[in-house]
Amino acid sequence: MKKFINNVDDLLVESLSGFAAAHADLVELHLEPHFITRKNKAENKVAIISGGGSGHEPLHSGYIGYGMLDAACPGYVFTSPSPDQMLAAAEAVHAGKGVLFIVKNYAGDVMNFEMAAEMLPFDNATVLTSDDVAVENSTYTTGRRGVAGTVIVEKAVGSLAETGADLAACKALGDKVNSRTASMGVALTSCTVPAAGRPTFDMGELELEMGVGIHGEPGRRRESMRNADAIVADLVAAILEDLKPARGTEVLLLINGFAATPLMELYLLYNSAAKLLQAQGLVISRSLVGNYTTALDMAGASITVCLLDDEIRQHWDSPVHTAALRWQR
Amino acid sequence: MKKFINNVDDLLVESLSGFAAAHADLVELHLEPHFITRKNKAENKVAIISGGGSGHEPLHSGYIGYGMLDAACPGYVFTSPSPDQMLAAAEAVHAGKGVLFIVKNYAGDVMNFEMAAEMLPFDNATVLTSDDVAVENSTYTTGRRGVAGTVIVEKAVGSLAETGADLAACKALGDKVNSRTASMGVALTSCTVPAAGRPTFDMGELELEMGVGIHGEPGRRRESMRNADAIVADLVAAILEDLKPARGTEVLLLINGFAATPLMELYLLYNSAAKLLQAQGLVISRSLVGNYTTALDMAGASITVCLLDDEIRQHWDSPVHTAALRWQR
Amino acid sequence: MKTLFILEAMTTVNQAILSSESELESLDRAIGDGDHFINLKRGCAALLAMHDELSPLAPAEVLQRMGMKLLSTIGGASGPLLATFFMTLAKAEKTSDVSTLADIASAFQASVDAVKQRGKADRGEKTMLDTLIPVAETFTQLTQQDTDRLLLLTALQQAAEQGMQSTREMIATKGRASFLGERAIGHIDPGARSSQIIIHTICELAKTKIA
Amino acid sequence: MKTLFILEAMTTVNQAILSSESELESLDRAIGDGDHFINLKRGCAALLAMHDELSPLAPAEVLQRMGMKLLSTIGGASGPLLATFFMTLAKAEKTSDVSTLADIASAFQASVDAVKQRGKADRGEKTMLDTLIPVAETFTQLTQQDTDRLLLLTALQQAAEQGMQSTREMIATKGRASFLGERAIGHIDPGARSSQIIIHTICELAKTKIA
Ligand SMILES: Nc1ncnc2c1ncn2[C@@H]1O[C@H](COP(=O)(O)OP(=O)(O)O)[C@@H](O)[C@H]1O
Ligand SMILES: Nc1ncnc2c1ncn2[C@@H]1O[C@H](COP(=O)(O)OP(=O)(O)O)[C@@H](O)[C@H]1O
Ligand SMILES: [Mg+2]
Ligand SMILES: [Mg+2]
Ligand SMILES: [Mg+2]
Ligand SMILES: [Mg+2]
Repeated sequence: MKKFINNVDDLLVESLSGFAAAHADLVELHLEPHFITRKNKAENKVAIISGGGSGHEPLHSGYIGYGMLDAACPGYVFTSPSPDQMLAAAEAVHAGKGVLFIVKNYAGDVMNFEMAAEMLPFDNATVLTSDDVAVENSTYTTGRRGVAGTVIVEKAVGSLAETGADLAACKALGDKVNSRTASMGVALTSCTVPAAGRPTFDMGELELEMGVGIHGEPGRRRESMRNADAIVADLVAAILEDLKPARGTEVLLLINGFAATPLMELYLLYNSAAKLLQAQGLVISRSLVGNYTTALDMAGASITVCLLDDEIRQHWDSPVHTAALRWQR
Repeated sequence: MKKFINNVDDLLVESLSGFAAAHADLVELHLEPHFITRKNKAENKVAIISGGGSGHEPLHSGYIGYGMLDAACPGYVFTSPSPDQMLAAAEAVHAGKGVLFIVKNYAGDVMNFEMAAEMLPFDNATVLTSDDVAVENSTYTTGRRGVAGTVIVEKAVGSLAETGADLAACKALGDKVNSRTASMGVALTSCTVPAAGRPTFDMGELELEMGVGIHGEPGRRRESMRNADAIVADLVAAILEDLKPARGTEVLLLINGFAATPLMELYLLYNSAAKLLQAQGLVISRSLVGNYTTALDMAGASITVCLLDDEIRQHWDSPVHTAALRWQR
Repeated sequence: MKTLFILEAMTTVNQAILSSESELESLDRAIGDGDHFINLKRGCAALLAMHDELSPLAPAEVLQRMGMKLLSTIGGASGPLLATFFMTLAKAEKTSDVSTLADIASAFQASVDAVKQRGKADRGEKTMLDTLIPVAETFTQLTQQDTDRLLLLTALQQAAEQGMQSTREMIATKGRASFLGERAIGHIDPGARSSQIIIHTICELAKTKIA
Repeated sequence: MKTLFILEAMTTVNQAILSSESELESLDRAIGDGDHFINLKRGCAALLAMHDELSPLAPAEVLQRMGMKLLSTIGGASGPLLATFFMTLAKAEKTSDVSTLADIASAFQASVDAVKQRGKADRGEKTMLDTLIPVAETFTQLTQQDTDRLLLLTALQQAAEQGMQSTREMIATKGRASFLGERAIGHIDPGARSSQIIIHTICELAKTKIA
């Protein structure tokens, strides 16, 4: 394992410190418990708080700021944060209209946020994101994982909250975006959890993992390496099978890198995916390409499609000013 | 080599097509010869054109748009573009005030841009970027390489051009920023040129290449892997030895990823570098952290310091709207 | 339960967990995300650091503080579950005097029930509950039958071992491994294994106190 | 020079370059960026595709179009340099009748001089010029002495070989390898090697025409 670290135990705090210093105009770092807040406390709005294990940067801290999150609670690498973090963050950013937690659907995150929610002295609600269609959503499972679609949920909900909408409305929009969003990923290499010091899974030089999770969880199947168009065709097919969009539907297409895949390849994937969506009669009216929900140092990428409507498009387009997403401001 | 490609020969055009499609609001792609232009042709300003071998994305295409470049000429992977591309791009974007080429200092880029400049029927000038202090700038060499500092040059010059400044002023600002900017990089892995199919250099599991170039050119020395603070100390020392800034100088600190290094590690590097600069009495007033000048799929990073003055700071802060850098718009 | 025993158990369990590093790590790498050992290690270290603070306190307070500490240091899925376990034990200690073996068995059962609730999970879902539930059942049964202490402790260890082993052939329907479907078969659940290690270690310690 | 011979040389050189793939690639990987072979291959392929378009044309026009094509297809450092070489040859063909060996030698010398100018480089800087300059000198000398054709061609091949080999011990002061300082020592320059291959191949072809 070769990484830019000093020692594994200090990695998280040193990285958070660097983040906070580089974006001192936007965010403030609090330690023990660890959480990051928006610099200028917003008034009279629902406080939007997310969090989860670290290693997915810029998720979530990179989305703190005007039009998106009020706070984020980073856990250790791939480990859900603990309730004391959420409680302290909520205490710091609540602004009289309650707290909305945006939580990726993993047992650990769900339970920790749930315990925080139970202890919280403010009105609160939770949006669980579950866009990963690699997981067959049969009744006996925990349900699907939340992956890169979470960014779209956070953007939309953050935008609505900025208008002064109430907690119920924010929760409703979050649930709606989540239900209209589907993702699936593929890994070309494993990631390496710093504390573990070696790759989470073994992968042959000519293999890929179809449907991989953002923690390096095995996916639907291990396959032989194929060309990009063939890989994209499978991902898009799984996504469309889930969303079943009508021809003419307007969509947002997000090509998300897991960290180690060059932009050049991500744009090639975009090219390939866009053609397939257009062939299905879909209209790609918004796009995002880059590393937005990563998996430590994994080479790989995911495709996310979100079915837009006027409301979601408007909240996607609205001004945002965070470390990782910024426009109109 | 595992990459998301269909076949090596189509990689560039497919990737450019994806880029152009994903940013159809910003750019337009032209093929044979290949170049990319800003969507809405600017009027009455110096046309700013850059270009170079591909594999450094988002450099340069990602910087096309308001406040930065008017066009970019992408060569094949790590291969300078050819003069016909520059001629066609200049023809497309010139707007009556001449053309400024921003060229990274490599023999190939210099000669191809030079031949284009000789053939060009418009007023033109060239800014050569040469910020890489890994190269000892002795008189008998080609001079230093242009690396991530190029982004700062492009941002500043693009901003000035937007004000209607003339060619000489744009060239002068570009040269000034370049002279006040120094960078040095380190590789943890080699990159793999797609057409070559295997790593450009061999690197042991516990080695690093100090002073590596963005094409995987060997650097100052091969070393044993060390902790991040020690690596950063060497990079910062080389940069400061070159710039020799007075205490109290205001600087921009850019931590640039070569593609495969996670944001989490880049922020850790930022943390480490910022402390060292502050210990030298420097004031870090602007920051940028991310993959801005990459080296295909290399794991590694570079540090860039630019000595700000009022003029450069103002042109850094001014509105910009490109695929990869965007603020205030 | 005595504070002294709890603290001694804490130290021994820490050692047992530390010496299972590679096994726990590879179990969670196989069907999870590889951090289960690190999570436990962090939790144990935080508990150990509290040793002097805890030693003068009553058992209920000790267990409550341990639970809160685990809640704020482990994170992940195992954090809230183990914390819930300790905090429920603490509640039992607080409300009634947990002194007989039967008292301990019923406090244990209540704690396992709380974990079931928190995790919305039950036996057969390939989690730590596959270790904990059979242990709780055996505990209750054998204390009702007034079994010899040594036999009881050995029976608890066996129940934990069997429960843990039973996860090997299961499909997971809770936790991270549930995303794997059939591919989880053949691997023991990391949480089931760590719970079994903890129970085994505490029983061994208890055996040395029988004399 | 005859168009027929130029086109034949083009085909043979293409084959020679293709069969040096791994060598050229590893030379440029060692002290450059690994793309020299690919660049040449792309240029050669573009030339071959022009074969039918070129065959009816006069040599000057053929060389000029080849130069322009190389300029727009090779890119990198070698693109403008090789293009400059061809375009200068074309100029010589155009301005005077290049028929005697001495004519060819002086056109060759002019082309090498143009490359020196374009690259702001000279002998001893570890570039293709270390192959080209000695060849030009030998060419001029031996044609002045009216040497036997076969001996001349062999001497050119030797000059190219020696020039190419001489780059091995040089520090580079031009091109990408100049960034390496001492570390470039021990490696032959890729451009010097490819130029040598081209010259060697053309001389071999010319030998078959002597009969
Ligand atoms: N809903 C649940 N109920 C009971 N136990 C669970 C549940 N979800 C997960 N677990 C247990 O937690 C263990 C994983 O813990 P850990 O690796 O520390 O957290 P994470 O899965 O968040 O990385 C699993 O092996 C399983 O035994
Ligand atoms: N200034 C120069 N003058 C002459 N030849 C040069 C010069 N710079 C580079 N070269 C030649 O070009 C070769 C490299 O070509 P190539 O790999 O195709 O381009 P690049 O270096 O841009 O990747 C070098 O090996 C060297 O022989
Ligand atoms: Mg985890
Ligand atoms: Mg090159
Ligand atoms: Mg785990
Ligand atoms: Mg090269």
